[in-house]
Amino acid sequence: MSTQYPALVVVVPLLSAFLISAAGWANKRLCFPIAVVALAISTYSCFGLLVRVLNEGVVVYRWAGWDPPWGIAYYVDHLNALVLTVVAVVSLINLVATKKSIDEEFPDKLGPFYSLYVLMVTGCLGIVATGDAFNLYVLLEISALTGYGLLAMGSKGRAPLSTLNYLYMGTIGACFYLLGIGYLYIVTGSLNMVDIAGILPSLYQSKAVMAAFIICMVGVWLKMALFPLHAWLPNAYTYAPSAASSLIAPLATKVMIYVMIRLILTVFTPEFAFTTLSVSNAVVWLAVIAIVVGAVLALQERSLKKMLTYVIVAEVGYMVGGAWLGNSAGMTGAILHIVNDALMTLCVFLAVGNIVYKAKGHCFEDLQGLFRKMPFTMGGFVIGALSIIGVPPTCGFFSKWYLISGAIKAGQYHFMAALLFSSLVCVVLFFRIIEIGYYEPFSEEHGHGHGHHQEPSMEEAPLSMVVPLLIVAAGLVVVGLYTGDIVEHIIRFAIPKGLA
Amino acid sequence: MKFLGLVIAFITGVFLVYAAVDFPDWADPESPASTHVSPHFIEKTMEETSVPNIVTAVLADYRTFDTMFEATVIFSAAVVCFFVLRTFLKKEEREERLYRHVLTGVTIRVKEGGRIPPSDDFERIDDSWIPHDLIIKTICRLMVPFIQIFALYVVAHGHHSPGGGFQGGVILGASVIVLAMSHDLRTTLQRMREKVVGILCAVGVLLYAGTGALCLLLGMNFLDYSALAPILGVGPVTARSHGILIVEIGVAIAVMTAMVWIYNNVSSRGNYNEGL
Amino acid sequence: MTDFAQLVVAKYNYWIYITLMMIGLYAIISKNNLVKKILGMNIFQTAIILFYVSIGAKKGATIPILEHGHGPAHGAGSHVVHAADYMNPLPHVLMLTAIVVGVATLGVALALALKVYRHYHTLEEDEILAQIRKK
Amino acid sequence: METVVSIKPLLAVLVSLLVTPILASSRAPNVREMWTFVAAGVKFLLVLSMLPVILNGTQIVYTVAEVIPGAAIKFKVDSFGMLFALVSSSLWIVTSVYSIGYMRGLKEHSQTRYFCFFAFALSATIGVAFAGNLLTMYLFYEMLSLATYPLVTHHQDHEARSSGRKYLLYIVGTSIGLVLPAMLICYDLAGTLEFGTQGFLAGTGASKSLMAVLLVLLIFGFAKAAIMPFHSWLPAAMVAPTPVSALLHAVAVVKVGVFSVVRVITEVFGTDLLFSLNFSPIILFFASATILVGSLIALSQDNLKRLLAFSTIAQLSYIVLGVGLLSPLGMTGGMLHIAMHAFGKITLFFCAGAIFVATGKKNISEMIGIGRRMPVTMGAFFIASLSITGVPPGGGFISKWYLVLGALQAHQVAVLVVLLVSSFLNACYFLPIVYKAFFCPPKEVMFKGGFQEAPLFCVVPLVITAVISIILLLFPQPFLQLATMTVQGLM
Repeated sequence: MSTQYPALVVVVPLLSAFLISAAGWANKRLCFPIAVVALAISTYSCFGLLVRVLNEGVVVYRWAGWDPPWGIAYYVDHLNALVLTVVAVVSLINLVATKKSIDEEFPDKLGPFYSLYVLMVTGCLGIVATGDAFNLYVLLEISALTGYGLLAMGSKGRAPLSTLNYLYMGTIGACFYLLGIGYLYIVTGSLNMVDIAGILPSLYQSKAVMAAFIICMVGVWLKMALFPLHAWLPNAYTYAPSAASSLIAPLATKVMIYVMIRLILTVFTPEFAFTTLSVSNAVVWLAVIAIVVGAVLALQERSLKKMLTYVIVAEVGYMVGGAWLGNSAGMTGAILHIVNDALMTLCVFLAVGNIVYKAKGHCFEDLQGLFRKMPFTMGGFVIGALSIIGVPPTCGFFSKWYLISGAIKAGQYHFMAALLFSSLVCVVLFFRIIEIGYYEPFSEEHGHGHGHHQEPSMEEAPLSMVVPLLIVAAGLVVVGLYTGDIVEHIIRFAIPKGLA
Repeated sequence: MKFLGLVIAFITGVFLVYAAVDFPDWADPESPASTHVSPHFIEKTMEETSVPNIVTAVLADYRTFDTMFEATVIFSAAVVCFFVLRTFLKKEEREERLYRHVLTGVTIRVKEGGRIPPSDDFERIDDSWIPHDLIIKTICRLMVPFIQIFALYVVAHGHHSPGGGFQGGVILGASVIVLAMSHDLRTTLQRMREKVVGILCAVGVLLYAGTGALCLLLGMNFLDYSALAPILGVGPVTARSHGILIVEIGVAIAVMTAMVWIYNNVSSRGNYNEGL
Repeated sequence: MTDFAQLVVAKYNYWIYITLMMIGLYAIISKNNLVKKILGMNIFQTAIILFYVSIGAKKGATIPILEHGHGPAHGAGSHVVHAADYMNPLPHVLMLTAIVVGVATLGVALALALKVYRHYHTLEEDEILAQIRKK
Repeated sequence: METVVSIKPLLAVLVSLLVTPILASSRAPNVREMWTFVAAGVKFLLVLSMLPVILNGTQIVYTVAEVIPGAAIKFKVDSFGMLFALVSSSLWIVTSVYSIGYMRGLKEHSQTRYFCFFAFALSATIGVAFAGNLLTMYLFYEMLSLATYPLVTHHQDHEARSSGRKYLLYIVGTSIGLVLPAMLICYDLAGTLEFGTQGFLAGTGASKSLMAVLLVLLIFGFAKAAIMPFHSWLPAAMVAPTPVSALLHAVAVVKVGVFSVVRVITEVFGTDLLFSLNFSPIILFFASATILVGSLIALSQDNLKRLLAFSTIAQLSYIVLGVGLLSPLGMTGGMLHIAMHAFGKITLFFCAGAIFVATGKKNISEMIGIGRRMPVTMGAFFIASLSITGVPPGGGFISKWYLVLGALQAHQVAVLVVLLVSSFLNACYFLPIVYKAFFCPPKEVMFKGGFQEAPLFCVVPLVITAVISIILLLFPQPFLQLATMTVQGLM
């Protein structure tokens, strides 16, 4: 069976999506178990695949039995396998963690919800696994379309509106990518990434290739919400249902960053991206601006969820900048940050989900006294926050470490300054939240001398929501401690030797 | 905003024109696109899949993995429309309703909590109800079977002529939508219930993906139809051809129902009354 | 000058698609009405579809359906097929997918626009924003 | 140097973490406090059990995870780390006793949280003491900052909120803004962050100006050392309950800062490197300025805890000053001062707390004649203030003696003057308090009622620490031995 892992990763959730949709008409209670089983199998296959890749190197899977470049093939290498695993794990945990809130929010639409959920995951997994440039586009659209559906079901009015804006931007982004692939196709005649990479070196001076690269990048940046193309993201995520935002916020942008790195590393080769085209500096500057603007805009927000969405905008800047530093430390940082950022975004968004579930709001005023009411949720939130700030031993510190050391090696001190600046702003951002949650709404006569006042009782979210959150929070620390192994055994192989 | 749009569109245009200079001329037989991968398809399709329509062969065999997701895209679009728009009115029974006596054309209003008239002669209508035009109604009803037969032809003949599951499915869907437009949504829903549409849509794509999974269970790669040879009792190459037909049928079902499903939800804004 | 004219004529397909695309892009950014934006988006997608399909064209070639393939009597491989005789099938296949994606996106976009309309009773973006600000 | 691999350092760090869940779940105060004692005791014993090995001149190392090449999360127990660990783990036991008396005496709220984060903070302190490289030290340093935030803001009122903000701004702001980039540049230069007696920056060939920048970044970055101008968090943090101020802001937190600075001077740069670059005056200048200014401000304080805070700021810089002298005797004195000051200052804080518990007084002007009511407390206060001033029978005499010798050894007359002037200032702000307490007639009515001490739980610990302060003068082992061993290793 192990030769079929690449197929199982994508196919099992896909099949389950149809089953869920059909089952939704018969018995709604069947939907959740099917989804869990499917994603669990997919996650298991991802781990199996990762182990295989670690032992054997690149795993090639030929769909329908055709050889590339005629058929579609998956090339699963260290980079894919790592991101695949993260995607699968994140989606599985989120599925379990948000069951209660889904049950509450969509009691009569469970079938379509889980179906879309699983399809969204399938799309992300497929994007990460595929070795065919056009196949990537189709999967991009699957994950996007299902994402629109999930996001639009949040608050009435605002959610559909912001999702519609997301749809415009997302479609333009995907179309740009498609156009770029068309340019590549017109000059190489191939759609297979490895095949294209083999043909391209003789064409590096062609304007068409340059245009293809830039168009693809712009498309991908649009979809990952890199400043100044980020305008769609904050509203779309803020007004979405918690279950959807805690799935899409960790995955969507990170998967697009994977696509960018894949294009740079495999399709166009780093040599072309960083040397032939002299745009690295400009992109790093763009990333710097993205980080600073994201951080500053986050400071203005009075809603926890919206604040976090601006943090995502800043985090996108981290990864884009890291990848474009053009050295292996920066690239390592960017790849590591894909993993870490997915986990820590999941962590904070799950916490927000729990808060919304109990406190019925995500504005700052709703957070007062939460440490007393929901200590475990807030504990998880704090760990996620520390990771975003970059406090060791949480994983966020280590990816930041690689990013900064990449910046130092590349001499891009402004990028280092931006990272430090955003860390400091994150301290302010998160401690503001923690402060609000820590101090009670009633403040007078507090403290000593009144030890026996009635302490408000705990109103923690259900166990099925809290336990996954705490698992993710613990995961942040564990991943942090295993950073060395991840870099040494996985990421090192994902980076081409040529990169200094 | 207008100015910004102009500037962006203009910059993009100039950039694209600049890059297009390096492209091969239109219809140049020597262009890379025509010389690298595609000749293999043109020259080998017949012997590898025994399907003369190369587009079908590439669509449903060489790049069948893409096509499966293509069907999935349409499926997910349908589900999204349903998910976003559909409103289940639990309180419907307590609202005011209008009924029309078909034979006499008398309209009665049933107030809150009132009983539905027991006779079959009454049909439920909305307050924006307009009488159907008899000519349109009749002609459309007459056309529907022909449209559907043609659609089946398109599906089945996809191996040899332009056509296939998507095209046939769309035509099939159109036949139902024609009915819905010439009559009203309630009439169509009586013939094709929401539940049936929903389940068929999933079943259609499931047929596609399930075929692939069957190949996988038979020991070959996913969607490698030659694995079906022992079951179908034909050689591996012919099995590919048959496999293509199976998935095309699945696509046709999925596309038809997806079209109908999207129409149902969008035209009635999700409350499944008369529709347009 | 003739070189330039030749260049323009020989690559006319690209100019058409670029023009269409600019129109679509402009509409998406500048239009105030949400449905007009959706239309712009569709024009944008169509431009790209046109571009792809034009890649597949080949002078002196016919549609990619093998002429001698009809009927089982001929069987596989009985005629030698020359690649130059048939158009490139791949772009057509790809665009079949892209068209379906376009339709799907359109459906979803309309559904969302409907939902927006149901809540705000208008599709003009500035009016909607004014309503939001008022709250 | 000989090394032994052992998991003990990790256990010593984690042992207080392990009781954290039990603390959190326990609703019965007695069980909760018993667990605190168990944790404190086990931790002390673990530290103590490593002492003989260290005294033999062996190092204990343990690598937890190789997170970044050349910068693992790694523990290394050497003589200097041992000195600090011994001080802080032994004082935790005493403070636990005191905490019980204080917190129960005042019927404080959220005592479970309090004990929980207290244990957490101690973990981090031991972690810093045993850190084997700059990364690990940074890790536990940050952990300590965060763990102490709920302690500092324990009262959860407006004052606590603004102080907490200031605390975090200074501590976390500097560690991220200054230490992190400096650490990364160091890593970029040296490819490693391992502490070594020669300093890992030696031999990297970086320019003098870059080195100077790094030194400044690192010394100010560890803002817990409260070197001016990064000192004002410390008086602000005095809003915390007194046991917190006592252990954390006289011993754990500030000493962690100073400890880190000393580590930076000795094992990141290395004495030879600093000597050859002639950076000693930079350190001496900032340290001397802090000593004098801190002492002068202390003179003008009326709030006892604030006075102690400024005194602490000044005393911390003694340690930096001693090490910054780069002479063997000066360094010995500086290191020894960690221990001596800890026992002295904790006694003073305990006294301040005991006075507050018993009478509710915070200001010195209200304590006239208090010696009649609380003679034991004020007696201990007297001994401790002698120790801080550097007069026998206080143990502080020894460390100051070494500092003076070190200044002479390094031919730094200016430093000598600073030391003497500041000792005089110390006496100026401490002795009047004692004098007024015992020899002035009480103004307050409540002091006339005769002998009435704070609860036993409060008084016993402060007597113990005061006695230890005296004992240390006579038997300064093992601290003196550890300090001299460290200096021998460095020179």
